[in-house]
Amino acid sequence: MKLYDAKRVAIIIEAPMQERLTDAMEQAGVTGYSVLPVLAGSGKSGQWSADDSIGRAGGLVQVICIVRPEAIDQLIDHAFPLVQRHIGIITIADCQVLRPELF
Amino acid sequence: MKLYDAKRVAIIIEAPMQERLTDAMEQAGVTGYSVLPVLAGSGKSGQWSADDSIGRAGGLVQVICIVRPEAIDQLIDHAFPLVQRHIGIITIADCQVLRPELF
Amino acid sequence: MKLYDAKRVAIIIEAPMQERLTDAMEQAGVTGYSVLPVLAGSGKSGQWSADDSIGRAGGLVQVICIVRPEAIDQLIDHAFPLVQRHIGIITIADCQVLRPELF
Amino acid sequence: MDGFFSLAIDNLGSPLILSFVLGTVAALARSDLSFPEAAAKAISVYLLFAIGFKGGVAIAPYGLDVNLFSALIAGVVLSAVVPFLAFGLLSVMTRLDRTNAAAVAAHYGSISIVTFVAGTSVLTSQGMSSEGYMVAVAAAMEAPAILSALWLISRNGSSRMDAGLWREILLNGSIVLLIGSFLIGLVTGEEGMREIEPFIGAPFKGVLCLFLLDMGLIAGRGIRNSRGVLTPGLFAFGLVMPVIGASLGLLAGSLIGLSPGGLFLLAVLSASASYIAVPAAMRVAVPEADPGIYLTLSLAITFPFNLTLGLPLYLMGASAISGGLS
Amino acid sequence: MDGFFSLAIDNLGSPLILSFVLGTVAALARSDLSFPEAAAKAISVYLLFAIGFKGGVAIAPYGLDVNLFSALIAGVVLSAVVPFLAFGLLSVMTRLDRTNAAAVAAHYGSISIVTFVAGTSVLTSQGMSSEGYMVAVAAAMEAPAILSALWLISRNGSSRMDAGLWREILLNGSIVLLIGSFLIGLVTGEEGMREIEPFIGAPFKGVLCLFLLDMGLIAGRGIRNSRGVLTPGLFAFGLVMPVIGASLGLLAGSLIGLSPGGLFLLAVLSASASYIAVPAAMRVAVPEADPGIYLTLSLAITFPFNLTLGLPLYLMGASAISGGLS
Amino acid sequence: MDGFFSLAIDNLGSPLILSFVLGTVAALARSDLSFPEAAAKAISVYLLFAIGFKGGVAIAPYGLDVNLFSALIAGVVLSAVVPFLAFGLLSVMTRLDRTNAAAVAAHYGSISIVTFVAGTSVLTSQGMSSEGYMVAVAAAMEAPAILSALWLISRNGSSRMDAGLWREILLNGSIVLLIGSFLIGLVTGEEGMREIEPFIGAPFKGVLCLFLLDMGLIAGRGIRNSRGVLTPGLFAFGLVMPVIGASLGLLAGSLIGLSPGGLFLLAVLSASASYIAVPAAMRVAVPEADPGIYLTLSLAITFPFNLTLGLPLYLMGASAISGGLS
Ligand SMILES: Nc1ncnc2c1ncn2[C@@H]1O[C@H](COP(=O)(O)O)[C@@H](O)[C@H]1O
Ligand SMILES: Nc1ncnc2c1ncn2[C@@H]1O[C@H](COP(=O)(O)O)[C@@H](O)[C@H]1O
Ligand SMILES: Nc1ncnc2c1ncn2[C@@H]1O[C@H](COP(=O)(O)O)[C@@H](O)[C@H]1O
Ligand code: NA
Ligand code: NA
Ligand code: NA
Repeated sequence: MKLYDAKRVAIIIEAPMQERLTDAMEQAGVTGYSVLPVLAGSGKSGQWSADDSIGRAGGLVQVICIVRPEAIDQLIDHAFPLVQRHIGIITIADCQVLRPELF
Repeated sequence: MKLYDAKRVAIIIEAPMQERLTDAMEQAGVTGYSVLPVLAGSGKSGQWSADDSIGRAGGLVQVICIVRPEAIDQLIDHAFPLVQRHIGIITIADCQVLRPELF
Repeated sequence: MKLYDAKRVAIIIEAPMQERLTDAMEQAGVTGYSVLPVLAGSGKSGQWSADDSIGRAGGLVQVICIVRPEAIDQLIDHAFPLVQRHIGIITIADCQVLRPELF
Repeated sequence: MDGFFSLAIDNLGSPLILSFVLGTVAALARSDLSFPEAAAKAISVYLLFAIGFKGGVAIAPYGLDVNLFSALIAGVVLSAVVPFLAFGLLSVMTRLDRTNAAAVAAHYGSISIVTFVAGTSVLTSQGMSSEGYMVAVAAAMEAPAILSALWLISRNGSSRMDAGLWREILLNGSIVLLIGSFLIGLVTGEEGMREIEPFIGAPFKGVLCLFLLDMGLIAGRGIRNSRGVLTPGLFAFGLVMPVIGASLGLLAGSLIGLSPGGLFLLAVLSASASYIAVPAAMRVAVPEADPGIYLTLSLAITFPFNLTLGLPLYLMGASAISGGLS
Repeated sequence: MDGFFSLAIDNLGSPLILSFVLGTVAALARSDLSFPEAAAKAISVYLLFAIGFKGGVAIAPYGLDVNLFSALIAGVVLSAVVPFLAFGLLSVMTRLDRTNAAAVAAHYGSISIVTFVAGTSVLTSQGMSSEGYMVAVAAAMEAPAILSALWLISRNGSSRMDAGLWREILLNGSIVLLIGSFLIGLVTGEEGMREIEPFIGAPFKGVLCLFLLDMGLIAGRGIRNSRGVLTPGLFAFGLVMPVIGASLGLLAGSLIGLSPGGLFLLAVLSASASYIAVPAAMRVAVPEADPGIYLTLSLAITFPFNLTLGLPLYLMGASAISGGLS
Repeated sequence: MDGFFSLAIDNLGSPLILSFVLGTVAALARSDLSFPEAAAKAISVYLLFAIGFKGGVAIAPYGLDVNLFSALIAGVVLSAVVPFLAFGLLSVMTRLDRTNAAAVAAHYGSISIVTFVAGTSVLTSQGMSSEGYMVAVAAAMEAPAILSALWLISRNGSSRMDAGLWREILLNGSIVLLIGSFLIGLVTGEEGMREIEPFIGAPFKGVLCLFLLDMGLIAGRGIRNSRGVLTPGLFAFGLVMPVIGASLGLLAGSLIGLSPGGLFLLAVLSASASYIAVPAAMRVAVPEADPGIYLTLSLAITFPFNLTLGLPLYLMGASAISGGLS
């Protein structure tokens, strides 16, 4: 079956920023994304865990988004200003998809 | 340490389809997979969130499966007919593993 | 915007081993990682699901870690002895990041 | 109509409905108030267990009798027939295609157990009793509507059914829990009730408040996301269909001679629309139907309508019919 | 001081505080004892709903009167003013930069609802009553402090505010839930209370024990992770600031003529520091502030202090003032 | 044996056991009924807290005395010795290799707190009392078995132990919670009990029903997945071993002069097999052992056996011995 190239963008960000990020992504023309939970983590600002917090203020989420390769620049341009001041760990990886018409 | 090539297949699908998908994967000879929760998302059919639904009917899961490169065709052949009519976002990416005997 | 090469390491391991693994990763000089929940899975030792277990003994987690390419060997050297006897499915994939100073 | 207004005001002024309204308003105002999915799931297990158990205890002194079976048959028939009516109505009132119309129709044949629970709680407030086996009728009404809808889609519904789907529909968690706890109540009777009453009895209404708060949040978000989905025709259908369903329920119930309370509950079941079991089945069997349509109608239109205005209306109807019959 | 010691020992020997201590000790000893986040979230919805509802029921016979409004204004002023005091104190006692100091200050102007709930439970134990509308005051005190802190950071706080943030702050889940359930209690009154008392009344204290156990776990982990974050100056601030806040609360409360119980609760609110609403707002508006500092101070220092020693101290204060006034 | 049958029927007909059976049947029938993991975790915290607290309150009037210590020692010895017996039995009855046999053995030396809780509830139904400190004994029996098993594996078990594992085993969440709430109960006594009884007392049995429903689901899924794992020898071991354990418990208990109720509970503890603490420790220290074997045996065979037939059997035994002794 024929495979098509695409990009998988994963952004780890503070939970209270989730909606702002996905709004920005929609403005960048992204047609779809999924949000995954993050349980715990560690970084320059120390350790945290979902069980340590009341409310989601302390937590992170991971937003995942499959896009066509040519859409990546626009996505970054829209998302970057927003994540820059925040945790906002953006990774971009190559992947392949079966149904390019979905993206 | 020597690294071996492998493929990482990630399939986002409706929760009620999970068992059918993993059954199909097992028929395709896949030896292992893991299921990850998805909290929320957006796509052509609008937004959804796990907190918006009672029961899992509305939700999605992500099935992840590391396979040897040569197993990928068979996996797709078995999984595709099943996901085709559903949300079924399949991505395939290159990765490397340490213990090829596990897959 | 300029993108920098990095590696995305994902390790699936038994939940009771999580802290030992992240300790080992910190000793390997890793500056950050995130822990994601795993809901269910299947492998040589059969099927399992988070809903099937009381306590986390039966469950798995996925530890994700973005590192600079040159840090990968040290990370593996520290993490491998620990995961070797356990489930410890390690995958390494190429990715790109925007802010290399974070890693 | 005097009775209706006083009943409606009673109902609207109860902590249950006000909690639901609070949730709806919070969601419409885009507050970040939320209730964790796991807790809502746990509470729904609690509610089903409690309602099933109490039903069983209520008929424990009498045992299973023929009335139970006639009520079960009435329920199954209602569940199977209502989708055809709903489908017809949809083709008149809206422009849904065949598949979406059938998927929506399935939801209206099947039931919403929370609406049923709210109904029992209205009965209690009014000091009325009902047949304990109505919970078994509720369980029996979950599935038949799905088969009717699949038949409507392909005139050969079985082509969309695999063995797994049959099992999922018939052994659906809420069916199993309702029937199971009903049987436990039947077996352990008053003695069992005494042991667990402080958990499933006294706090029940308060727990239901929290659950309805969450349902309000979900309904409110549904309303917010309904722009572009809800045409006036669909909206009207979501209000008219439950009244038709309730009328059929009253008819069927009076044919088999239910008590006023039982009559009311059958009307409530028939009026209510599923948002758990049927959506899951549709996801599997009819993935091309748009969940945005059927979930919005069922959760954001019909559920709130039934909860607020429907319940007093159907109670009026049941009283009128029973009065007329007696 | 005799009164203080007996009150403090009463308080420290209650199951509530001992549950908190158990959690703290378990976390400090690095036990893997944990309480699921979803359950803690659900319990906090329960607590807010219960406390709001009871407040509403308590004033249902009297309705909303002018005293409510003077209390609301007192609360808003306290919330807005305390951050300036806290900011000044921090610049004297610590070396925090402007941004971090303002972020910390916001937390102390705002409130901790669990501390408030524990305060009401101390009142009940002492057989004292309080103004039912204090829950509305609690809700009103959540947000103003945030604006003060943003102003401190940029002298033009609005540059950090977008429309979304305004809505998030004002329609924050706990504000909406408190006010909403307060109104429900007000509308349904004693009759509503009777229906759901077995859920929100009798078991309340026990549920609070479990919640405080979890809070203890969180505080204990916070203390463990505070190495390197907590300077002696910060630590001292975390103990001094709540006492200052409480004093202001007592002052404001006696100016508007609250009852001894109400006086105590206003002191508790003013003494307590936020760890839900304000951290979330800071994450969005002041991401460069270090959550390690403000969460540690609020959760691991001030919350335990208030819970154990603060409550009896503030109650003493409130009684003394009321005695003096009467 | 007449006594046994009437006890067994009493037990099997209680809502607790029937809820467990419902869960098991639902899982075997592959219903999608499920109970969220977070809710089950929260309920287990509730159960441990309640049972520990009640134990503490029960002995508050007397304080800690020498009987507590002899009971603790009996418990520790049982926990440490039973694994050797289990290991011997496994090498006779099955073909498990040394590692897997030792891992299984560890589970049988340690305890299942839910079985213990169900035991206390049987006692209450029979109007019998027991030593309040039995919960402390339960906590003391969690860990020793693990050390015995590690010694069996390597004759030098310490090679598998790191500092972290020691801490994890000894400060395991359920140990800390049981002991902690036991101490809270001891300190606050009847007065504390009055405050939180409506939460941890009256609704306890109902909550336990829901928990056992979930345990039934888990056990049922375990049975379903046991094809290929469970040889007849293993299956037989899972039924015989608890009876042997209970006998040892009765022996030890009568040596130290426990009351009939205490005797019964010690037998229950000794008969029960761990499925939380020990599996977690095995995952870390003996990863090469197959969780499929030890979890299936413990959860899907021994737990249901103890719950349904074991409890009445051990109660018979305890009564017989006490009768004989008195
Ligand atoms: N290199 C990394 N890989 C994966 N997650 C990371 C990484 N660095 C940071 N994180 C996540 O981002 C959070 C905040 O990071 P920091 O701002 O560095 O404290 C951490 O607690 C982790 O959850
Ligand atoms: N490009 C994408 N990247 C990641 N997830 C997606 C994407 N498109 C859709 N999804 C997920 O799939 C769900 C259904 O998509 P759709 O069928 O397009 O409405 C969405 O709600 C998302 O959770
Ligand atoms: N190829 C794979 N891809 C993804 N996850 C896997 C794979 N193999 C095993 N796993 C996960 O690791 C767990 C244990 O695997 P095993 O040790 O093979 O039984 C499984 O239950 C899965 O959750
Ligand atoms: Na219906
Ligand atoms: Na304050
Ligand atoms: Na044992």
